Amino acid sequence: MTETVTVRVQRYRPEEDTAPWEQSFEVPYSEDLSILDALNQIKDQQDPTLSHRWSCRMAICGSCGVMVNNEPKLSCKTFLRDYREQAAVTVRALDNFPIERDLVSDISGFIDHLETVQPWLIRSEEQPVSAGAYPQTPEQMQRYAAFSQCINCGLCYAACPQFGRDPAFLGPGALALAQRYNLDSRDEGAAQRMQWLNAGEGVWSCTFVGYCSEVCPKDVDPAAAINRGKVASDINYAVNLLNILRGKDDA
Amino acid sequence: MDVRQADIVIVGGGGAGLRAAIAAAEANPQLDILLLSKVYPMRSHTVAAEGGCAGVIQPHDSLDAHFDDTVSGGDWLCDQDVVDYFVRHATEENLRLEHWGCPWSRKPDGSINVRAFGGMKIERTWFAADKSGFHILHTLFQTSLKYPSIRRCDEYFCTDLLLEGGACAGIQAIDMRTGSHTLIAASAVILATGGAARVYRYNTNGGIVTGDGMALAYRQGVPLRDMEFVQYHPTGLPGSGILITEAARGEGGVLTNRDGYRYLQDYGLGPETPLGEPKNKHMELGPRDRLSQAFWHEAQAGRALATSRGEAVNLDLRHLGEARINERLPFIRDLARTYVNVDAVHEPIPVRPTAHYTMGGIQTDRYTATALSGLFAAGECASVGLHGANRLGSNSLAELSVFGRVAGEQAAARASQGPSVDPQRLLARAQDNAAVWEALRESTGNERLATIRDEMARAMEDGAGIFRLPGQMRQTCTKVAELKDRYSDLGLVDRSRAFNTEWLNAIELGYLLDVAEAMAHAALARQESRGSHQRPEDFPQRDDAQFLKHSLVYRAADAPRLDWQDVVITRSQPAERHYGAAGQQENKS
Amino acid sequence: MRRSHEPVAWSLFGAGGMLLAFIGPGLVLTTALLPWLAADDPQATHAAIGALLAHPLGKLLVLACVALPLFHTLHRIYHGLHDLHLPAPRLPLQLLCYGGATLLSAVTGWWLLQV
Amino acid sequence: MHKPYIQRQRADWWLRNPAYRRYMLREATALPLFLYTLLLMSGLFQFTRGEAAFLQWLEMLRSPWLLALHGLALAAALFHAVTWIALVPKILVIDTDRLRVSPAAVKLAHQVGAVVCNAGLLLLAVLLLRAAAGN
Repeated sequence: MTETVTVRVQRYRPEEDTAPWEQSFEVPYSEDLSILDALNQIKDQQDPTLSHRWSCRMAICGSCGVMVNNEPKLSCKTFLRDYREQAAVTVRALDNFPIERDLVSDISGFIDHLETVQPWLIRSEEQPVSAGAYPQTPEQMQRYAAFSQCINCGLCYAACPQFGRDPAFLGPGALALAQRYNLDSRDEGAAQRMQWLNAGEGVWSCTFVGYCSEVCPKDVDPAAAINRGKVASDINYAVNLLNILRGKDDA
Repeated sequence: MDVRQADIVIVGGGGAGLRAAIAAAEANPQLDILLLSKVYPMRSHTVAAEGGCAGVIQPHDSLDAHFDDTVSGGDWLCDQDVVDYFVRHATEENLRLEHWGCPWSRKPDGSINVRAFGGMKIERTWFAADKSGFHILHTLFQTSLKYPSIRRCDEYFCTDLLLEGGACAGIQAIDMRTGSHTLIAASAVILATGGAARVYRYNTNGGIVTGDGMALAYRQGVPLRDMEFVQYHPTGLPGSGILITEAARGEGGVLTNRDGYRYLQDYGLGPETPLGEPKNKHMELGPRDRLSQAFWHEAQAGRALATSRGEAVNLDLRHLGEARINERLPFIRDLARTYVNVDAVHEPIPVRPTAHYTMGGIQTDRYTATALSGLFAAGECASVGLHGANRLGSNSLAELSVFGRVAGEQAAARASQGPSVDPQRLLARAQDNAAVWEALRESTGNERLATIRDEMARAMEDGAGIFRLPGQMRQTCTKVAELKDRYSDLGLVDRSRAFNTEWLNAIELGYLLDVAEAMAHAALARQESRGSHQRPEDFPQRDDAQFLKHSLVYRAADAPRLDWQDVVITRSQPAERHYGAAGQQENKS
Repeated sequence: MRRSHEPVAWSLFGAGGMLLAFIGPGLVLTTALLPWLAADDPQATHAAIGALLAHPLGKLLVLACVALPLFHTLHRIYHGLHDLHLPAPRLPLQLLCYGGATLLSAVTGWWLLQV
Repeated sequence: MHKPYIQRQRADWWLRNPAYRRYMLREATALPLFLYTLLLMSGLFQFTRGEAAFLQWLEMLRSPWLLALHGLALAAALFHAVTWIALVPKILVIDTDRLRVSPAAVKLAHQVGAVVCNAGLLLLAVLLLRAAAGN
C-alpha cells in the first residue's frame, strides 16, 4: 500500500455550477511531489475535467498561483511534504480574482493595471543603439533589482485585502513595476508615472498590511515599493501645492 | 464564430513574437498588429532561459570568431549566410534590449559584462544574472505595451492556419475563456510558437512547449527542416528535468562522476583545467552535444551516481564560494534547494542530460519567409538555418531578437502592400475546421490522452535520444504511427467549453505527435552521425558526401516524405570539430 | 485617475506614528506613575508643569504630543473601520475622523493659550 | 458563455489568516492610544481650570479604570513602536551615490533612538519632579 494524501480541490464549472464547491482526491505521496504534480496526477489519472494553469514547473513563468490551505502559493514551488501534519491539503483559486473555472483565475484586471503604469523605459532623448549601452553601475542596478524580479504571478494581489475590497486599486505588482522603472538610473519617466502613484487607486489605497511581500515567491517586496512610492507621492503633493500657491497650474 | 481582421497576426507571445510585434509596429505604425498566444506573453518559455544571450562586444573578440564557433558548433550544417547576418546583428539587438531596460549584468564601471559559455572561444554571452530569458521576455513584453497598434489576444489557442489562393490569409483560434472559435484574417502571419521538447519524457521545457506552430505549418504542407537535431542539455535536474544553466559551468562549475573524477577529459575535451579557472572550449565548456554524449558513456560504464531520482553526475559549484554563487547564480541556488534539496554552496548538484531544444523547425529562408506565401516563422519553431546540427548555448536568445525583428519587418512590408483577404471568404473553411475540433471535444473513443502522451514521450526517449540505435529508431517510427492511429480513437471526458484544458491538451497532443513523427523519420533518414544526431552502431561517422544537407520532412498520407536541401556554405569548409587541447592545436596551425 | 489628498492625512499619521514610537511608551509610563511621583508635593508638580506650559516651546511640544497622536490614531481608526466593512459612506466618516482630529487639536491649542 | 464567479471579500476576512490578524492588531493599537490622548487632553483642560482641578485630576489617575487604560495604552504603545520601527527601513531608504545606509542599520538606529528617547523621557520626568518637590 502506498501512502496517500487527501487533496481537496475547489471546483467551479461555469456551465454547470452557480458557486464553487470542493472535491476530494487521494494522491500517492512522495517526498518530491509538488502541489502542481498532485494536480497533474489528478487530471491525468482521476478526473480530466479539472482545469488549472501551469507551464514551467520551476517557479519562473508565474502561471500556477493558487491558494494552498488559504495561503497564496505557486503550486510548483509548494510541496505535499510540508503539509503532512495536516489532515488534508486544500487547493483553491487565488483569492480576490474572479474565478474562470476551477483553479483558473481571471487575472485580466491585474494585467490591465500593469499596463496602466507605463512600465517601459522612458527617455527624454532616445540615444541611438550605435552609441552603445547606457552606463549603469552594479550599485545603480541594485536600487531597482528586487523590483525587477516580479513574475506577474498575482500572489500579491490574492494577499492584498485592499485589492480584494476594491479591484480598482492598482495593487502591489503594478506599483512595484512602476517603481522598478522609477528607480532605474536610465529612466526619466518618473514624473509621467507620478500620476498613477498619486491617485487614490495608486499608492494611497495601501494600508501597509505587508502580506503581499510575505507571499511573494521572488522576494520582490512590493509593500516596500508602494510605501516608498507614498514618500515620493507625498513630496510631489507638497511641491504641487507650493506651485498652486505660487499661481502655477496643478501639475 | 467570431470574425476579425488584422494586418498582421503573430502566433506566440515569447521573445520572438514580441520582438516581431515591436518591429512591425515600428516599421509601419498604421498596421493593426494582433499578438495571439495561448498564454499571457510573460508565461512563454523564453522566461525560463537562464544563462545568457550571445553578442560580440569585447575588443579582442570578432564577428568572425562568433561565426566560426557557431558554424563548427553546428557541425557545418549551418547556413553560413544566415550565421553571418546573425553575428552581425546580435550585439545591436542586445543593445536595443538594453535601451529598452533589460538589466544586463554590468562590470563595476557600468559597462556590459559578459561570461563564458560552452563552445564559445571568447566570452560573449550577455547575461542578467541567471535569469536572462526572464528579463529579456519581461523587457520585451513591457516595451510592447508602448505601441498602441499592438493588440493582444491573450489565452487564445491557435488551431489552424487559413489559406486562400495558395497563400496564408489568416488563422483561427479558440478563445480559451469561452471555448468559442475565432477567425482572424490577416495579410501576414508570423509563427513564433517556440519548440517542442515536450515530445520527450525528461525535458527542460514548460508544459506549453508542444510544437504548435511546427505542426500548424506542417499540416499545410510547409516542410519541417532538420527535425532530427534535438539538443540534450547536459545539466538538468534528475527526475524533473529542470534546467541548470550552462552558466554554472561558465562561471567555473565542474562535472564529476561517481568517483569524483572529472570525466570530460576522457572525451576529447581535456586536459583537465584547474579548479576555478574555466577555459573556453575545454572540459566543462565544451559544446552541449559532446557533454551529453559523455554522460551517456559514463552511465553505460556504471560510473554515474545512483540517486533516488535516477542516474546523475555531480555539478560542483562549491569552490565558487557563496558570494559569487549569490551574485551570478542565485536562481540556480534556489532551484537546487527547492527541487533536489541541495544547497549548491555546500553540496554538488546532481544533474543529467535532458531534452532541451529543437535545432530544426519550420523551414524558412534567411528572411524568415516559409514556403507558404504570407507565412513567416521565427524563434525556436523556425529553422532559419542558424544552429545546424547543434546549437551553441546563448545563440538562441539572440536569435529571438535578430530574427524576430526580421520577421516583423518582413510581415510589415507585406501587410503594407495591401489589406487582408475578406474574412468572409475564409469563413466556410473555418467552420469546417471548427466542426473537427468540436467533434474532438465530444469524442467518445477508447484511448486516454495521458496514456498516448506518455507512450510517445517514452518512445522518443528510446529511439530519438542522445544516441540512436537502428532497431530502436525503427521501433519509434512504428510506435509514433501507431499512436497517431490510436489518437483518432481518443475519448475525452470534459464536454464543457470554458477553459476546457483536456480539450486543448488533446489538440496539443495532436501537434506533438506530428512533430514526433517528423523527428523520428528525419532521424532514421539521416544515415550519419553529426552534432546532436549520433548513430554509434550503424553510422558512427559524419558523411559530408551524402549528408551535408538539411533534411526536409513533408507531411504525407501514410508516412512523411523526406527531401534534402543544400547547406549554404560561403567561407567555412567542413572540417573536424575539435575541442580541448586538439582545438587549441588547430587554432595555432 | 485623480490626485488623492491622502498625503495630508498620511504625513500627519506618519509624524504621529514616529512620535508615538519614540516617546509613546515613556509618556504613558510617566502619566501612569504621575500620581505617585507627585505624591510628596503635588503643588510642586503643578508648578513644574505650569513652567513647562508657560514656555512657548513647551506649548508647542505639548500640542505635538496631543495633535499628532490624534491624527495618527484617528487615521488608523478611519481605515480600520473601512477594513471592517463598516457600512458607511467614506465622506462622513472622513469628516468625523479627520475633522475630529482637527477640532480636538484646535481645542488643545486654545487651552494651551489659556495657560 | 463567460460566467466567472466573483469572489467578494467577507467582512470577517481578517480573521482567516494570521498575517491579517497581526495587521488588525497593529491597527487596533490606535484605539487605546486615542483614548489615552483624550486623557492627556482632559489633564490639560483641568490644568487650565486651576491648581485644585488639576490636583483632582491627578488623584483621579489612581482609579483602577484609568490604571487599566494606562496598562492597555502602554502595551499598545510598545507594540506600535516595535511594528512601526520594523517597517521604517522599507520606507526610509538611504541609498545614493554619496551615502548608503543598510536597511538593518536604519532599523537599528531607530530602535536605539526609541529606547533612548522613551527611557530619557521617563528619567527626565522623574528627576524633574523630584527636583521640583525638593525645592
